[in-house]
Amino acid sequence: MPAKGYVEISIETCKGCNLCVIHCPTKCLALNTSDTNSYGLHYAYMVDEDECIACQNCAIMCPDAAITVFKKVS
Amino acid sequence: MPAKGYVEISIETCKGCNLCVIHCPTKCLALNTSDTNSYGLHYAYMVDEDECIACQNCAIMCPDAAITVFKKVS
Amino acid sequence: MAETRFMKGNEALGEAAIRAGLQGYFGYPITPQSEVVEYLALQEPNHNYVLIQAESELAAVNMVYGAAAAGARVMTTTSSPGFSLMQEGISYIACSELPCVFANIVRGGPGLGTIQPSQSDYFQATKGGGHGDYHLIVLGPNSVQETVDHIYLAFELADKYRSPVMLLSDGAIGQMMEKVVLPDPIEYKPDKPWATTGKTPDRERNIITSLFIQAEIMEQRNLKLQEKFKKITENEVRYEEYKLDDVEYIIVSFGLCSRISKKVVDQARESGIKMGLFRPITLWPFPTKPIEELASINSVKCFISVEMNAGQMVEDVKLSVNGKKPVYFYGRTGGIVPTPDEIINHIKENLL
Amino acid sequence: MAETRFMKGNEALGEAAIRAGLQGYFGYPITPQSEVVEYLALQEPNHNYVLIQAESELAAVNMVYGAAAAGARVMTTTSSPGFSLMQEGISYIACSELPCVFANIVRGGPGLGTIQPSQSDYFQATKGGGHGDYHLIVLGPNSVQETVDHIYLAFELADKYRSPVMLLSDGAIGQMMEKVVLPDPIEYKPDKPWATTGKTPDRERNIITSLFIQAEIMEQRNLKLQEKFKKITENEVRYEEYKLDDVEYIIVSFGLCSRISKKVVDQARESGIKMGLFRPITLWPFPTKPIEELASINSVKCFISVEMNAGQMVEDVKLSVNGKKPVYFYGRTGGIVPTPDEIINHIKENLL
Amino acid sequence: MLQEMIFAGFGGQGVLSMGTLLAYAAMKEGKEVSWMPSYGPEMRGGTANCMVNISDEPISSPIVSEYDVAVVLNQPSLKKFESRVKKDGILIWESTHIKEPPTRKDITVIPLPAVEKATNDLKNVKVMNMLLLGALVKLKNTVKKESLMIALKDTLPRRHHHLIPLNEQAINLGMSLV
Amino acid sequence: MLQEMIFAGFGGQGVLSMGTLLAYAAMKEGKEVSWMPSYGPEMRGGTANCMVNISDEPISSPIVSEYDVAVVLNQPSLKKFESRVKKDGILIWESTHIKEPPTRKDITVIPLPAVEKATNDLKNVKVMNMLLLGALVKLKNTVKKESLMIALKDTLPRRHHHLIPLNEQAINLGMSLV
Amino acid sequence: MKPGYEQIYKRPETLLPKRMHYCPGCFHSTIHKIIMEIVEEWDIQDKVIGVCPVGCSVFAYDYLDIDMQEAAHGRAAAVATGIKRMLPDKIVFSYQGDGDLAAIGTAETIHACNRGENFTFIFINNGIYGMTGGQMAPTTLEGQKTTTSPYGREPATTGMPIKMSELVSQLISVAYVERVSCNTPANTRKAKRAIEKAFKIQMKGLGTTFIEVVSNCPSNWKCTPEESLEWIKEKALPYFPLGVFKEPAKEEVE
Amino acid sequence: MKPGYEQIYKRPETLLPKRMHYCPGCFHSTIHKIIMEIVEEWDIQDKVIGVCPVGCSVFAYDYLDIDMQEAAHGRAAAVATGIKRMLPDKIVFSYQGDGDLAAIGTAETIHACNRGENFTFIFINNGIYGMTGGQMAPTTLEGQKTTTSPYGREPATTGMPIKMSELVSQLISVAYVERVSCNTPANTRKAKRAIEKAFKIQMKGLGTTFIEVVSNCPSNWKCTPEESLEWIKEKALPYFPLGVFKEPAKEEVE
Ligand SMILES: Cc1ncc(C[n+]2csc(CCOP(=O)(O)OP(=O)(O)O)c2C)c(N)n1
Ligand SMILES: Cc1ncc(C[n+]2csc(CCOP(=O)(O)OP(=O)(O)O)c2C)c(N)n1
Ligand code: SF4
Ligand code: SF4
Ligand code: SF4
Ligand code: SF4
Ligand code: SF4
Ligand code: SF4
Ligand SMILES: [Mg+2]
Ligand SMILES: [Mg+2]
Repeated sequence: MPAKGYVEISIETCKGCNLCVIHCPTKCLALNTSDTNSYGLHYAYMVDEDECIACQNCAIMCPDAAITVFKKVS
Repeated sequence: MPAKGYVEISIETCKGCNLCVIHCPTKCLALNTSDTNSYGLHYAYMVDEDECIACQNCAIMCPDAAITVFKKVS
Repeated sequence: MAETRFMKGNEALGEAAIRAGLQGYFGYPITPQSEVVEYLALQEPNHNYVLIQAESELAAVNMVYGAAAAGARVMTTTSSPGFSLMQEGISYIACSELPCVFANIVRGGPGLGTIQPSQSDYFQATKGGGHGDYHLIVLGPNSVQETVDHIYLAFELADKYRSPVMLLSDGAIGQMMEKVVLPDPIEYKPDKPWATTGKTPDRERNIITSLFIQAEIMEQRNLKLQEKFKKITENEVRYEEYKLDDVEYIIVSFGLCSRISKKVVDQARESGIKMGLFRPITLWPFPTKPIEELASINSVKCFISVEMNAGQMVEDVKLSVNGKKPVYFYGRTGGIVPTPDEIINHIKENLL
Repeated sequence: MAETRFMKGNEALGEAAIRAGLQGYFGYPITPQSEVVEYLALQEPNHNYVLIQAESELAAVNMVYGAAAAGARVMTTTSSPGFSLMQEGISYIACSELPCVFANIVRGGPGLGTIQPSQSDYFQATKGGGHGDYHLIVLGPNSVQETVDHIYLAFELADKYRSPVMLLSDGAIGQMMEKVVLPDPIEYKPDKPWATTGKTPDRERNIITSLFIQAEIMEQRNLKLQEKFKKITENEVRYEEYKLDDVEYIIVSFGLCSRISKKVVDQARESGIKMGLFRPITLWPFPTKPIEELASINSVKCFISVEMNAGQMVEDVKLSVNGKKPVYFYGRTGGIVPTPDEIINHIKENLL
Repeated sequence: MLQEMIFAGFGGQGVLSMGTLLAYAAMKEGKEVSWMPSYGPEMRGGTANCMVNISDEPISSPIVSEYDVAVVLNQPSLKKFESRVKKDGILIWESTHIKEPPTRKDITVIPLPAVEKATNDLKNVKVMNMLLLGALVKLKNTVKKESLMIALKDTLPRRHHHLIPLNEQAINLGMSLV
Repeated sequence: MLQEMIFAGFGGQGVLSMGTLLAYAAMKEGKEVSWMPSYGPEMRGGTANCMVNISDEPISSPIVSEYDVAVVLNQPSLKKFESRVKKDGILIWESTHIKEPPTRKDITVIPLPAVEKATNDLKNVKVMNMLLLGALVKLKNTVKKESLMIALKDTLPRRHHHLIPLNEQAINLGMSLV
Repeated sequence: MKPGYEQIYKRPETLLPKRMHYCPGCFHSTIHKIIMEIVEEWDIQDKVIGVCPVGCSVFAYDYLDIDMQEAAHGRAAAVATGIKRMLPDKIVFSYQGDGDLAAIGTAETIHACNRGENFTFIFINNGIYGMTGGQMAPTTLEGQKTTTSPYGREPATTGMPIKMSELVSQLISVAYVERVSCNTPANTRKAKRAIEKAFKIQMKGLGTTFIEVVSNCPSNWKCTPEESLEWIKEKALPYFPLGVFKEPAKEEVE
Repeated sequence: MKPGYEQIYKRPETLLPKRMHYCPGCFHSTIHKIIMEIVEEWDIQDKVIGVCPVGCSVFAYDYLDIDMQEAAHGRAAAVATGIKRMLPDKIVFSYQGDGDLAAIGTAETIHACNRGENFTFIFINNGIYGMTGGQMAPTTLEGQKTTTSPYGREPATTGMPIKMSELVSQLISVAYVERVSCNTPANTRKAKRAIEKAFKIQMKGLGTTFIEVVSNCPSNWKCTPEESLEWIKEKALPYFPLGVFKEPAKEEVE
């Protein structure tokens, strides 16, 4: 079953603050600890594409507006 | 019967504000409307020497500390 | 319409500002300036300006900063201690290049000092009392009439150069009544595309700032300012010459003091002394060149800067004369206005 | 005991003040000065001074005013915009003749500007940023070491003349680390019979004020101040001369800039140009006479004032030279520190 | 010709308006004028004064320390300004209230019981300042009486215009007394 | 001889302490030194740098715009400072993280995988700055290694003194790699 | 003195035998007198240091026979802070008008209070700028006419009168706040007791003490002193109620 | 966009596509974003004028695509007053840190509020001077370590943290005061609603609107963004409780 939603995170805008990660109710986000953006920061990405419920928590918490949220059209 | 008290008012210190006059419970003070001190002000004086009860109201109200109050030794 | 009245300097200042299209006044009472805000408070119902009695001069100058950025024709007035409190704000305004008008109705300092007239804020006004390299255009009226004329001029120059302009007046000019011809009111229509009036789709956002965190960019802003100052220096120097033909002794004097010096000149001329008066009207830009030229005239023996302070403008006179002739100073401080007699006696005893 | 350390200018300033007997410090954070208050906060438990992080520079300078009146050895430090906010208070302190020490760790202005080092507050410091006729004694350290030495000197001069004394330093000197020898701590015992410490039966009450409402009396206060300024001018001028024998080109430069100019001189000398450096150490009183004497030397061709501003001290150089020789200016603004190369190139291209 | 004058008394005695009227009248006659009040908290002390200069030429300083004419309405002002009247100048003083008369011999001293006259003859002590002004104008010919009347009309608020006749009477009375 | 150097990288990479150590060591050797950090809110951006000047003569300016040596620890710093290395100067760059290498040919360019080496060989990435410092000292002979050790002891807070051996190892390793 | 009588009230000697420059009936004089009565009665002339504001009371030091300093307009609280921190054993007070304390000096007032600076504010609230000739103060009443509110204070553009006692009572480190007046003998007695209490609390080091005096300005209110008392009673006190807004527990003070 | 999905949350376009200089996790960014969401959703770019303080958000104008002015430290309220009085039909806000609004700018804050200046304060209370590197602010918590309170804030000498929302609520002409935070998604939503409400009240001309955001400063608190949320919850909010302190009657707003 396709996920209810998904998010896009701008790698260069992300500062790796982790606030999205800790506020995702379905734990589908994580910081990429093995890579950095050009500012030397570990950016966030979707670790689990299937669990997103498009709740927007991550985007609302993202200080830097790095996250776009998409929701399945019902 | 000698009065319970009396007051002395420094003519040059007095500014004729009338605050002592209106607060004397026995109405024994007045401004001297026919004379002024060297600042051109009508100073206060005792109009009725017999009524003073040494309550100090006049002195307490006198902003300029122009009034000394004396009380009969009992 | 132009109109003749018998008015206090401070009230005339207020009236002139109204006629020159004042849209916002922000000030705080202080002797000997308070009549400006009082007059404006009284006239407020008949006009469209906004008047705020601010909680302090600090607030007032920053309200001016905001209102000027919003594109309005705005002013504040104060006297010496209050003007000191405005220095940070003035530095911001100068750097942000905002047109507005200040008047300092000077009283004798330093500190709380006295409320009598003085010229002891000349340095502060002309060299920059605030931090950083900047200048205000500084006008030095010497009468109620000139107060009025300078207010018009000040608003005009402020807009022309996007620069704060100030009147360096004093307590006597502010407090005294004289005859004054009030010019016609101006229908003021701001034309300030840079103002923060709300970003419309047809333009980029407007930003008013004095912050340029990178030194290289800050230097660019400074160079731009210096360029402007140069232009102002080239175009806006104003001064008055009085009996300078065949002159030997030149008094340099501004503001109230210049009126007294005029009398000194008259008296000196009567007793055969070839004296004349040079009066800077713009204190910044200072009339350096005209003085330099006077200094090059052979017959000229010396300059005497007469001021109501301990010797401030005399430095600008010296810088202009540049060693070509001796430059002397006579002054009174603390709010004392010198008399023509004492000046002429001083000159006779010491300099002739 | 004297002690050698590798320290930041701002921290060394704080340490020097402690060793010089600091009793009260009142300040407000601002880059590039904040390390002074931070250092003092860190050291506070080990010493007896009072430290208040004030709500503003305005409050800070007025706390200094109060604490100095109470007879204590007190200081405040800030950077340019903060120093502008202190101008009213400084004018009060100068007029009330209270000993205390200020330091302005200058950044590039005007306005909020930049936080990089600058010398653009020279006019404000030396001509009087506040209202009225007054002067501060102004010291211009050019290294971390001299920052320390000048703090000692400042407190001493402040007491000697009952006058505020200031250090006009800059962001680079404040931020950089250098080797510094810290002098021995002083056991400071104030001897200030005029201080407001509570009226004891053996003396009249002490009043600290700058208010003299009658012009005649205010003039007396001014004359007293001017008398003092004269004495200071006679006794306290300090400067450094570098390679001035047989000199033709004299750079005048203070503070950080003087170090760069020294290198310029060395390079010039290497290429056979007879250049030397004159460094004012007291910016007020300005070393007018020594410069005047240099200007009278035949071989001297010109002066070049090199500053980190748009041209301020150059006026004092001109006033000293008084037309005897040409005076040129080279400067960078907005926080840019000129390089020796650019200076020497400028001189070679324009002045030789 | 320059006339340098001072008007001094207690606050409330109308010294500032005397000066204003005179200066305004002179201005109407085409003269150069300046009017300079004492200002600031010294007024708290209860005294007030204004300096009025009238001339055919532009006025140099509005503040002068010696006067051709001094009109003093109370003792402190007399004390303060008597010595500042120029030699051969005129000192007009209100003699109902001032108890210690001036002593200088090198000036013309004019006592005028303006308070008494205003109270008794005009039934209004307030116009005693106009009496003194009348006297001054008579003595010095500074302005024409008509100009003073114009000045009264122009400077008095409308609601006080009914007092103009009384003021005129006072001026006349003052003129008649010297 | 004057050496003008810059150390630049992200905040937290230890660039300021590299500079401090070096300057302190030089001071202990009797040299004239200055150390000048970048300061203010630009640090918010996450980069930090310090300029260190070491000389036998008094230092003129602590702020210079061209360097004999640049030690850069990240890409932005490389971008910013590569062009400012003097002709024939030295550019040492951390090559584990920096992906786009320098391109200049008129300077000596020294890549050093300090992060990798520190992580793998010393099991502590934090001392990678000491590795770079070791390399620099080896290449330029700015100070003796012993002086660096004294500097470490004098400037490290006591509670970190147990790390001195590790730091020494790192310095040694750095020296051995160039 | 007449025989058979004793003196029971006299001008304190610490109030110098000089005519004060204040207008007739002005409470500035009253408060000066009260403070000096305390200084005399407590014999603390050597302990008390005062700070004058800029305002009509700028010359207070001419009359009070104690060490005093004249502060810049609005900065008396900062000046008092400087003094008190240097001389913690002294009793320091700042004496300030409403323009001084509640307009230009607001930041210094609030922050001295917030830090709990251990001195006493004596705040003379007469709803006007007395010294400069009667301009509107932050405490000018709604509709009140002043030279800068010639048509009456208009809350829509100038706000409502600020209640400083209520405001500073909010600040935790403030120990004691009372609003008093001198419009009646009883209130004047209370005013004196309030200042005494403030000094006591200050000596205990309990925090900032703040006494607001609802005062008058017959000259600029353009009324007689008598009428000024009416105004206080009818207009001022309903808006600025008297009373204690904050005080330490009794045990702490005694 | 993947097929079958719609975009439901995106960066507002009025927030310029630039990397903000704020540290990772700093709420300054969050509040910028929220304000620009409102500007975009309400389509009021031409109506809104902002005033930046001196503080970390001094560069706000680099990111917000509206007309803006940079005020002197502490004077944003005065600047906003100047703008709003000249352009009464615009929506004006000042954006200020705790050093700016509650220390150096106290007088301007209190008096703009007291006059009921009709603009919106957005007050970012992070209990520290962020920009200058972590000095104590008036709102620093008791015992909190900063570079100028290296042993923890000591109430005996520095007082207790000042509660600005509570304080300005006392002022009659202030229309709306709410304290919010961005430490959870729910609170962040509330923060946005509060600013919306403030703008609405401002447009109605009902008086001063004041939104305090309990914010963070991971860099100077020396913790991770995540830990900063903990600190807010455990330490800051108990002292600075969230909620509405004052608001107009509902009918007035709608
Ligand atoms: C910086 C500065 N601004 C303004 C003034 C002018 N000034 C002197 S006293 C005063 C206000 C006086 O009012 P208040 O504080 O209420 O005292 P009051 O005279 O009513 O007792 C003002 C505005 C000044 N001296 N300094
Ligand atoms: C007059 C003046 N004083 C001091 C400063 C230095 N300064 C810049 S920002 C700031 C405080 C910043 O703290 P805050 O207002 O809380 O904002 P934050 O950075 O925490 O968001 C200070 C003291 C200045 N720029 N101007
Ligand atoms: S929208 Fe909700 S579920 Fe999806 S990633 Fe964001 S927080 Fe997680
Ligand atoms: S909240 Fe935003 S900035 Fe922070 S890690 Fe997530 S995407 Fe990156
Ligand atoms: S003491 Fe009492 S009774 Fe006697 S005069 Fe005074 S007020 Fe009147
Ligand atoms: S209260 Fe004092 S000043 Fe007033 S009239 Fe009575 S004695 Fe005179
Ligand atoms: S002006 Fe007002 S406050 Fe000042 S002394 Fe007179 S009555 Fe008192
Ligand atoms: S220093 Fe603090 S307030 Fe400033 S951007 Fe960084 S986290 Fe935010
Ligand atoms: Mg008042
Ligand atoms: Mg903050």
